[in-house]
Amino acid sequence: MSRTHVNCEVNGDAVDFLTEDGESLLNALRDELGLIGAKEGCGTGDCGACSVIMNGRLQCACLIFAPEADGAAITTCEGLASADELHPLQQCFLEGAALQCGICTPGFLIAAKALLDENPDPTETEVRYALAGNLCRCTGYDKIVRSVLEAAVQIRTPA
Amino acid sequence: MAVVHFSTDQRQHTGGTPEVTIEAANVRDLVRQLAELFPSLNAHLVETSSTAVAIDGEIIPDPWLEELTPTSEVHLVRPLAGG
Amino acid sequence: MSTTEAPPSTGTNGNGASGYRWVGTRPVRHDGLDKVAGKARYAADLNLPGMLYGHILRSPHPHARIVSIDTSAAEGMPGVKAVVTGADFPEAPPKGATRNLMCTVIARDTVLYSGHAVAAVAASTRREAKAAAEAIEVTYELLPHVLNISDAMADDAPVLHDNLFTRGVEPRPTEPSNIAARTVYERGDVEQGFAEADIVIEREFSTQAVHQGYIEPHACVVDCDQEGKAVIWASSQGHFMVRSSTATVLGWDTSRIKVIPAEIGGGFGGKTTIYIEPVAALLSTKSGRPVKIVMSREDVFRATGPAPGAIIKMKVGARDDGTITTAKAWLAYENGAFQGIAAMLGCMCVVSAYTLDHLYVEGFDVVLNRPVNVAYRAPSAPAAAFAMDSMVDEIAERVGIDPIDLRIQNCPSQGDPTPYGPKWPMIGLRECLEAIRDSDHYQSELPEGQGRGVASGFWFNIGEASSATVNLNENGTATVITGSPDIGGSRASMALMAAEELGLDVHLIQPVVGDTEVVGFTDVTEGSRATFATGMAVVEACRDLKEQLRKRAAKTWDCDVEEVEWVDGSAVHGPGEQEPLTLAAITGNAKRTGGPLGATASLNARGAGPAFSVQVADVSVDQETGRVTVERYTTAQDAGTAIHPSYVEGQMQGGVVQGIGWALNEEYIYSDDGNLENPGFLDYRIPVASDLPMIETCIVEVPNPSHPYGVRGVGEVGIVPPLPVMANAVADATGVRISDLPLSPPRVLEALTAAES
Amino acid sequence: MKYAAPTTIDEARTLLAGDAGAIVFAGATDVVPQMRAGRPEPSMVIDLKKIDRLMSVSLDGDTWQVGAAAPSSALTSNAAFAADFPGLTEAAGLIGSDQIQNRSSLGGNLCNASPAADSVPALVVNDAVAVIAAADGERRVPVADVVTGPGQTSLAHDEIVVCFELARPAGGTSDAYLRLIPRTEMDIAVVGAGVRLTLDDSGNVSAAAVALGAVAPTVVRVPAAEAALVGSSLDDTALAAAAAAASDACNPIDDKRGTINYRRQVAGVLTRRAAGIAADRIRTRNGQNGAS
Repeated sequence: MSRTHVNCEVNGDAVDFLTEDGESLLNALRDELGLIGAKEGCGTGDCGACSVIMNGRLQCACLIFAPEADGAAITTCEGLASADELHPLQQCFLEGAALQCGICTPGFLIAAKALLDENPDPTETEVRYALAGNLCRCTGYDKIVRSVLEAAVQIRTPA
Repeated sequence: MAVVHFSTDQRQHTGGTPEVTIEAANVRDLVRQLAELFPSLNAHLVETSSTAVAIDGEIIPDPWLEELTPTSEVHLVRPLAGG
Repeated sequence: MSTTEAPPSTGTNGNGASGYRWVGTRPVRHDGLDKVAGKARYAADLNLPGMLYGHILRSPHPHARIVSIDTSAAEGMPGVKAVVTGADFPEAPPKGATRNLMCTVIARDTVLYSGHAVAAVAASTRREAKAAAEAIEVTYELLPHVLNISDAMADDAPVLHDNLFTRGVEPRPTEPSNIAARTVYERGDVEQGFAEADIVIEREFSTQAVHQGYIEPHACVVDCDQEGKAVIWASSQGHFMVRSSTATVLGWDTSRIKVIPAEIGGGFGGKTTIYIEPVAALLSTKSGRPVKIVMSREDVFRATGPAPGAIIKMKVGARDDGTITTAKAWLAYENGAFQGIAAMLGCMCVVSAYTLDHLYVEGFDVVLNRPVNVAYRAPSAPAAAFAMDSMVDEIAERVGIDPIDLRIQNCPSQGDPTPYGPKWPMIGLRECLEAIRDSDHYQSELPEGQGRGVASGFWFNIGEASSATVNLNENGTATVITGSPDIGGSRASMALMAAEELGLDVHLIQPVVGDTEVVGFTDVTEGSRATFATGMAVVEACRDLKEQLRKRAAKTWDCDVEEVEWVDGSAVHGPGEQEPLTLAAITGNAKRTGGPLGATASLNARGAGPAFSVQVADVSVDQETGRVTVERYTTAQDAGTAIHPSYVEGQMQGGVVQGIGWALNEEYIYSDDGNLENPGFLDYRIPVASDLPMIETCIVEVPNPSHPYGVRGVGEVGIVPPLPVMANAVADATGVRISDLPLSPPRVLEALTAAES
Repeated sequence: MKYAAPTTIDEARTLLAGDAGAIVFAGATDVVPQMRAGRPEPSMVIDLKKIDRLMSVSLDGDTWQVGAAAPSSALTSNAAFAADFPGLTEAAGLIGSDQIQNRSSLGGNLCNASPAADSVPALVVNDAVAVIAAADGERRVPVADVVTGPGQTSLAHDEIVVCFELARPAGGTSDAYLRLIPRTEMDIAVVGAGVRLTLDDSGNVSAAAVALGAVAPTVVRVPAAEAALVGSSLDDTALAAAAAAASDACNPIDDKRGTINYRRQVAGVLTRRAAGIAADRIRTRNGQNGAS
C-alpha cells in the first residue's frame, strides 16, 4: 500500500515519516517517531491524553490525520524540558504529587502549557475549565489544579 | 480451645447450634473435628465456597495450617476480593 | 476564585510528626521523572521488531448461541498471519471460577453479553487486523436476554446457565436460575427489635452499574518462541496473576510464561483480571511473531468492568434517643454473565459502620447478560452504604440529632461484633467522625441555598502474599525490588519504609517493580494491600539486612555482634571503642567481610486493618433543571499511618471523585436489544476538572497494630461515602430524598416535580 | 483512504465531484469518532483548512464573514465578533474542550447535522446565511434550511459550505445561548436554546428570535415564543408564556441523554433564562452608550 511522506517539526527538530493517509497523528508520533508521551485513552477526542500543541494550538492528536501535520510545528510532552531543567509545570507536578498512574500526565502538562502560554495568571476556575478536556481518574484533579496554579506563579516570578 | 461461630446458613448443618468449642492446634485439625461433629457441614462449606476462616476478626484466605490459640474466635467464611 | 493558599491537608499527621525520619514525609516519587517526561512505558508503548497487531471480534448480541464461525475469508485477507476462535483454546470445565475466566477471555458455544470476545486476528497493521476480524462470519442463534436484576430474578426469566442452582438455599433448588447464591447474616431478633423501636423506616434503593474508568485501555504485547515460552508485557494490577490466569486459560504450565509488568495507567480493581493476554499468546504462537493487542475505549466499556448495580430494600429501627437498634436488609447485586460474590460483600458491609442489637441481612447474587463484574475500589460497599447512610440521615432528622453526633452515638469500636460475625479489631471510625465534626468545613455555616450531607463508609482491606528483595549496593545505596505494580505511588512508599528501617536517605533507595522471574510471588495490588503487605515484606527484608550489617561491623571490629547497634544508618559500637561505620562503609567493604549484602522476605501479610472514611459535602441544586453542583467537599479517612501523605491524600481525593461520579452522572445505558449505548467518555460521564471543587482531606491516623509502621491501606474506602453523601446533601438542599442513583439532572428534576405535585 | 488538502474551493469541489465516497472535513471532531464507532471509512477525506477563505473571520462592511472551517477558538478569541454576537460566540465556546475548539468549525457543526449542534440555534436566531459553493457558482441559503433531518442536509454531494454571513446587529439587539448538559463541560447538549432580542428605547421587546436544539430532528424556530416576547417588557408573564411556547414546540425523543419530559421542561427554562441574558446584555450596552 502506498504511504504518504510527511515533513514536520517536532519539539524543534525537523523530522519526517511515512504514514497511511487514514492513520492518526497520534499513531504516527508513537509508532513512526517513537514519541510515546502522547497516549490513546479514547481515540475520539474525549480524554485529552493525546494532547499536543500543533501550530500554536492545543489539539487532540487522535483527531488529526497524520498527513495534516505536513509543514506543521508540533510540541509534545517530550519537548517541554530543556537538557538540564524540567519545565516548571513538570517540576510542580512532581513536587505537588499531581500524578498517580501517570497515563494522563503528558496530556495535562501540554494542556496546562497551552493555558499558561495564553493566560499566565489564571484563576482556579479558569484552570479547571481549561483542563476540562483532560480526564484524570486517579487524582480527583485537586493536586493537578494546585500544581498548575503553583507553576503559573513560578513562571511569572522566576527565582 | 477455639470457639467456632456458625452463620445462619451453617446452623442448618449443626442442628441449630450457634457455636462450639473445640480443642484444635490448627485449622486443619479444627475442620477435621467439625466434620466428625457435623457430617453435612463440610459439603455445605465447599458448596458455598466458604474456604476461608476469620480468626479473631481477620479473614485468612488459605488458612489450613493457621495455628489456633485457646482463645481464638473462628468464623467459617468466603475469601474476600478487593479493588 | 483562587484557593492556592489552602493547605492540602489538615490531617492529624501527614507531616512526619510521629517521630519517624522518613515515614510521613513527602519526597518526589522515584518514578515521577519518567512520567512527567513522557518516557514511562505502559504496555501499549512497546513495539517489537516484526510485531503484529491483534484485533478481537466481539459479539453484537447480548445472548446467543454460536452456531458457526467461518474464518476462511479473514484468513485470506492482506497482512493476516493468524486467526483464532474459542475452538483453539482448551475446553473449559462445566462450572466454577476457572470456567468463568476461560469463557470471559473468549466465548465457547454461547455469547453472554454484547462485547463478548468471539474470535481474533493478528495482522501486520492495525487496520488490516480490524478489517480481517470484521470479515469473520459468525452465525448466531439469538437467545432471550436479561439486563436488570428484577427481570433476571423473575420466575420466567431466560436462564443464562442451565447448571446454575442457587447456593445457600435449603433444600437445594432443582431448577436452574439466574440467582447464583443467597447469603444471610443474622444477629438478635429483628422482629423484636422493630417492635421495641420508636421509629421504623422502610425504603428501597437502587444504584447503577459503573465502570472503573481507568484512562489506559487494557494492552499487552506477547512474544512466544518456538520452545513454547512466552514473554508477556502487560498492564495489570498483578503480573503474577497475569501469569497464572494466562496459564489457566491456555492450559499451559506457568513456567512457560514470564510476565514483565509495564507501567499501569489506572486500575481501581478493574485490572485484577485478564482479558486479552491468552488471545495474544495464542496468536503469537500461531504466527511465530510478537503480537500486540490494545483495546479500544469502546471495547473497554463493552467488555471489561463493571462494578455492579444493586437493589437494596432496608428497614431500620431506632429509639427516640437516637440509638439505632435494628436493621433488616434485602440486597440483590448484579454479577454480570458469571457468578461472583458481590451481594455477599454487600451483606458484610451494609451496616458495618453501626452497632446493632438486631440484624437480618439477606443477599442475592444475580447473573445477567452484561460483562462479568470486576472489583472496583471497595467492591459492593458503596451501594450498601448508600442505602444505610441515607436511612441513618433520615433517622437523625426524625430524632433531631446532628447527623455526625448520631453516627458517633452508634459507631462500633474494638471488640464490638461485626455484622458478619467476628469482632472488630482496633478501628478508627469514631476518630474519622470526630475529625469531620471538628473540621473547618463542618464548623462553617452552610451558605444560603445549599444543602449539606454527611456519610460514613467501611472497607475491610486485605493482606495476602507479598515478596520483596532488598539489595545493598557497593556505594551504600539500596535497591528495593517488589512484585506489586505501582498504581499510585507505592514505589515511593516502599522506599520510605526501607529508608526508615535502614536509616538511609530515601533518595539513595531505588524502588523497582520486578518481573515474575526476578522477585518472589506477590498477589495482585488490590484490597488496599500494596503499602500494607508488600511494605511489610520490605520492612522484614530490611530488618534481616540490619542484622547482617551488624554482623559485618562486628567482624570488622572483631567484637561480639551484641556490642553493635544500628543507629541512623550506621553501625555503632556500644562500648564506644570504635568510630561508627556507615552503611556505605560496610557495603564498600562487603566482599572482604563475607560478600554482597541482600535479603529477601516472602510472607502472608496478616492483620490488615479495616478502613473507615467519613465525608461531608455542600451542594447546590438548580431547582428548574435538576443539576447538582458540588460546592465544597471534605473527606476524613483512617490511614493507620500515612507513609507518603501526598499519595494518601491522592488516594482519598481520587476515591471521592469516583464516588461523586457514581452518585451524579455515571451509568451504563443499554438499549432494549442489549447493546451498550454509551461506550465512550462522551456519554459515560466521569467527572471533569470543572465539575469539582478542591477535595479537602483530613488524614486520620489510628495505627494498625499489626503493621510495623501502623499502615492500614488507603486505596479503596474513599469511594464508599460519596453516594450517600451526595444523596443526603441533595435531600438537605431540596427537601426531597432520592433513593435511585444516579442523581442526574433528569432524575433530580423528576423527583422535584413529583414532590411539588 | 486518501487524504487531500486542496488550497482552493474549486480544487476541493473537483475532488469531491470526482469521488462519490469522498467527504470534506475541517476539525474531524465528528468524522473520526464516527469512523471509530463503525461508520464506513470514506474513500477520501478532503481537508478544507488550507483554503484561506474557509479559515478567515472578517468584517466586510456591516456583514461578518465567518469561514466555515475556521475553528471555534477563532471566534472566541475575536473580541469584536464576540461583542456583536455574544450568544453565538458562547455557543462556539461550548463545543467540547479547548482541544476540540481548536479544530471544530461552524461549517462542520452545521453539516454534521446533529439535532444537538450547539452553534446552529445561535446561528438561526441571528439569521445567518450559509454561502455554498455549488456546481453553478455560489448560492446563499438560510442556515435554518440547510439541515433537513438528523445527519441529513440539503447540500448536494459536491457542494461545500464556504462561510457564514451574519449582518451586524442593529442597535438595541443582542443574543444569548444556553444549553443543559449534565457535567460542566465535554457533553452533548440535552437541550439548547438560542435567543436574540431587540429592545426599543422604552425597554420593550421590538423583535425576538428563539431557536431550540436537541428537542426535535432539526433545530426548531419557535414563533409562538417570539410572539409572546414581542411587545412585552420581558415581565414574568411574557417570559412564562415564552417558556411555555418553547416547551410546546419541542418534539423530542427519549434517548441516552434525556427524556421527552425533561427536554420539554428544560427547553422552557433555558428559553426564559437566555431571553433574560440577551436583554441584560442590551441594557448593559445601552447603559454604557447612554453615558456618551
